[in-house]
Amino acid sequence: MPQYSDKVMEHFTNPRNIGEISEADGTGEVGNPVCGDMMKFTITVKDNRIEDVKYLTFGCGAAIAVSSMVSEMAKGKTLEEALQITNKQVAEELGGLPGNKMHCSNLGADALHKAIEDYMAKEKAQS
Amino acid sequence: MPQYSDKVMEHFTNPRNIGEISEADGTGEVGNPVCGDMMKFTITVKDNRIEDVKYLTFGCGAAIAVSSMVSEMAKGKTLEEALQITNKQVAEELGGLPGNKMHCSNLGADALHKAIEDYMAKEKAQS
Amino acid sequence: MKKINLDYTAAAPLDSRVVDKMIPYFSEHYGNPSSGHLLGEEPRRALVQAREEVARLVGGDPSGVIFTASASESNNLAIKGLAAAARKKGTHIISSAVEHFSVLNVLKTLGKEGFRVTLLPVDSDGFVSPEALREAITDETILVSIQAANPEIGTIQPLKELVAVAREKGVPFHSDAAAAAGWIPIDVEELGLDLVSLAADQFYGPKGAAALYIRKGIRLRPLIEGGIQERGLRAGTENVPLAVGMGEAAKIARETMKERTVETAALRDKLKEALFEGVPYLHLNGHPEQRLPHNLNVSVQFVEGEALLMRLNMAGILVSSGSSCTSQALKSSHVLNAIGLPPELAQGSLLLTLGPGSKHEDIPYVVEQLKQVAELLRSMSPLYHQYLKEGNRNAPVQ
Amino acid sequence: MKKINLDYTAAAPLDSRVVDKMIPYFSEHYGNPSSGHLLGEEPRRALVQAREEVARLVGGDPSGVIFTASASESNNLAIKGLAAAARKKGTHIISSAVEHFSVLNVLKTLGKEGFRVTLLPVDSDGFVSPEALREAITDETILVSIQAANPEIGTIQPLKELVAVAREKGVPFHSDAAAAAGWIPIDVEELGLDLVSLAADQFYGPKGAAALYIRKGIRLRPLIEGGIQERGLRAGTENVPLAVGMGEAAKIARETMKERTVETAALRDKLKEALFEGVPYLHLNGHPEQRLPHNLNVSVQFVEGEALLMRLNMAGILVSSGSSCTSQALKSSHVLNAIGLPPELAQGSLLLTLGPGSKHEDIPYVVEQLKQVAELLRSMSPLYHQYLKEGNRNAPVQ
Ligand SMILES: Cc1ncc(COP(=O)(O)O)c(C=O)c1O
Ligand SMILES: Cc1ncc(COP(=O)(O)O)c(C=O)c1O
Repeated sequence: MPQYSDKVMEHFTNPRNIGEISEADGTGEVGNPVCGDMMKFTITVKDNRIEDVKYLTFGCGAAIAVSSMVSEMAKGKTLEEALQITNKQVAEELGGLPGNKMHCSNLGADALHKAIEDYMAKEKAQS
Repeated sequence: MPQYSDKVMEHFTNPRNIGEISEADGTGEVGNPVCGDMMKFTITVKDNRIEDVKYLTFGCGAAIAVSSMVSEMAKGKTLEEALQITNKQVAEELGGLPGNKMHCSNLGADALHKAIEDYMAKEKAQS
Repeated sequence: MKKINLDYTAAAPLDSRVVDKMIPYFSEHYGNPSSGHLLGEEPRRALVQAREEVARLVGGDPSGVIFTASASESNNLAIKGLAAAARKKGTHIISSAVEHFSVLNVLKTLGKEGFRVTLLPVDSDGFVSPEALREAITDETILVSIQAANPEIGTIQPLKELVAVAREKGVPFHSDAAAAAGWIPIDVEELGLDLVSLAADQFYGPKGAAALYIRKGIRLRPLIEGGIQERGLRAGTENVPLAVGMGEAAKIARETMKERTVETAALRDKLKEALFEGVPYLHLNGHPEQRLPHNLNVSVQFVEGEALLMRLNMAGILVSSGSSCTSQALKSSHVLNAIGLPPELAQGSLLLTLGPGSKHEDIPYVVEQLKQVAELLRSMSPLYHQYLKEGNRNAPVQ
Repeated sequence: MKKINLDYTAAAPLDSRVVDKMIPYFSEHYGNPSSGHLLGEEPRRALVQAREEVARLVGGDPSGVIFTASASESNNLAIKGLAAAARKKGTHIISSAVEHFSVLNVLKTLGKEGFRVTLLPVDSDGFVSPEALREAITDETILVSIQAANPEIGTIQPLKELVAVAREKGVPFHSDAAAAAGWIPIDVEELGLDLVSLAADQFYGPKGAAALYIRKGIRLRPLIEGGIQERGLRAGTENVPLAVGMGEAAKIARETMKERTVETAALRDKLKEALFEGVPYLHLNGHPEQRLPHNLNVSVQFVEGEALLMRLNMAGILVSSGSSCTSQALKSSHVLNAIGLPPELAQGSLLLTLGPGSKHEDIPYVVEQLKQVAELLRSMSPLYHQYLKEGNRNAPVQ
């Protein structure tokens, strides 16, 4: 896949943190099968930090690498820090993504943010 | 020249009866440089027969072969017989001509007829 | 590393006999067929012979063969050329929803230029219905263009019936046979076709060598104007080496067709059975029998095609997919959509096409690899997890 | 038998380095550049490199290179494509009387479709006047298309001046450089060209490999629609082997241009001098200096070109002619007519073009043969006999 960077290929080949946390504190989903990419992020939060993060991804090489990269970037960060992660940063961390993959597949940060917001909404509801 | 028959090539390579009869009994010209072919036939007539025939030709391979063939066909014929020679017959005698050469280059019989008519007109004028 | 090409319709190596036949026309017999001197002779002779061989492949007259540089060009010439020539007779054109983009995009453009275009739907196997065609034809219809077989799902159209309907109404029929020629018999006389597009690279001839067959009496405007090569229908110095290559490939394709297609279909069926046995949740796309002998198209439920393709690529297995991520236009296959396949199955489609290097011995490896890859990708698929939880509510179309 | 090719613009053998470079892409690296798997990698890389080499030949950006299958197609794409895209801006196109038929016939068609076409005349050397261009440009003018050099009479147009005039008025400029590229420097930046047509077979690349260079910002409609290859401007599976061949030929042409053109022009000048010394009543067509280095065009007074060509062919000397009999359309060269050559001189024209096999040693034989052939044909020419009788009244244009 010459259009993908080595880093993308590495994450695609060995994706980190795959799975779904059964007792998640927050869940975020983006995408649908029509556009070709779906991501579901689940997180646990402890002391305002992302303790664990896992994802399930239906999608192309870029989508899988992006999910994996986001999970690595998010782990251990405070919620505020994690909310600062942008799709653009993720692409940069991956050594760039082909132009046509920037829109459809590069939604990992969005899914993460949704999971965090889900957690925050639940917290708020409980407090 | 694969589009030319062997007979055409033979007449083109060794054209018969080239020249201009200086004291001709009849002269016929057809064509012009714009269309690419010109023929000038000169004949001498004896006892109502074509005694000698010569031509000058500016033109393509077909035009040269046609001139040569007409001169051979005409020689020794009575004027009436010679007037019966058609361009089509000339082409047939040559083993056929490429389609696009039938119109422009195949004017030998016309030139011959003009020479005969020239002779006849002169005869008439004298009588 | 193993390299198992299962993507031969994307590209195939030239038959070595074809290369051998072409080579002398690059350097030794390099002349221009239009030259009046002896350097033009052998190229001219070779071009005549190539034209005859291409004509023979489709049972047509050599004078009807116009060499072009791609099936796309042939389709453009056929449709735009006829539309321009017949505009005074009418402005309605009928085609199908599963045509190649070189048909569909031309029709889109004609649509903007005042033509009315009807795209007939297909059923879940990919067939166009002769009845639907009959109903679509009007007095304004100047052309029907329906492919001989679909390059993606392999479905072979009932051309004879379709052409009969058009003939009955006196409407010329064009068929894009780029995917079919060399693999199923296409006889312009038996079928009654007026225009047929062919591509050499689909039967082991060179890329960039293609043709449009035009029945005598059908009038077209040229797309590429200039000199009067190809009877004035396609200007440009004749590409003799490639035409020679196409001629040789057509000859070989015609002579070997019976044997080759039986063998290939048998191998394809073996592969299909082995895959369906070894890998759960597969779905066959296209008609099970009425399909190109070298074509297999399956959807791998719950996973996306590019990821499959990449994982298989790592294992040395080369395939293509109708997923949006693998298309240059980032849309999933219009053909899979047209047969009504749900989006997730379209995204997970794999196109497997056989060719000269395909072997029985490779089947177990392919099955094992697809099994592993499907398992791995399913393990991270939200659709698969959902299915496991919710059971048959979202069961795959089996 | 001797075989002396003096008709290299009709066709030339491929440089063996070009063939060697192409061969692997027929069978070994046969993949489709659009394939997402590893079979697509090397062809994709090779295509990128070929595009770079073609761009380098004209000093342009690789992204501006669109591969086509002939200079005719490039010209059609440039002119029809721009006309369709710019129609709303205006409908006036300017070209010249000495263009190739793939320009002239396209303009004729556009003329029927509501465009107004001005064909600028040329002077007796074949030059288009920048002043005449300036006067012809109106607010409606959307394109100027003037060749870089004429393939028949070799005359090199003052492109820099011509483009400057068009630029001043903001009109895009297309140049058909098919005859010129590889033989004279064509730098799109230095000249300011917007569109340039190139053909590989004019610089020892393969037939059927050509390109259109398009400056960034110039909008065209595609001629061949379908897939989005070549940035959507020319659909069809990329012909990798031929593109590779064109790239290699472009590289060699660029690297050898200086030396090769100096040597070729010197040889051509020797041939010219020897012919004019050895054969009476010759007339040079085209400008004596501002001409393609490999091009010589002479009219042999009093005789017709096909007969000359046939006789020379028998002696193993291969040339072409602008006579009506040697043209497929049975009209004498429109170029020779445009420079005002009298019909009989146009009919007697010989085009002699040099190439890789051209040698000093062959010159005496060529001169001797042409002398004999001219003598023989003159001896049977009514025009020559008339001249001998009437003397200088109808003297040849010397
Ligand atoms: C200046 C010019 N333009 C266009 C062409 C057309 O080239 P092709 O026949 O390869 O399309 C030629 C061919 O010799 C040419 O010399
Ligand atoms: C049915 C059909 N038509 C047209 C084409 C276009 O062929 P090309 O890309 O060679 O122009 C293809 C290509 O695979 C095809 O399968």
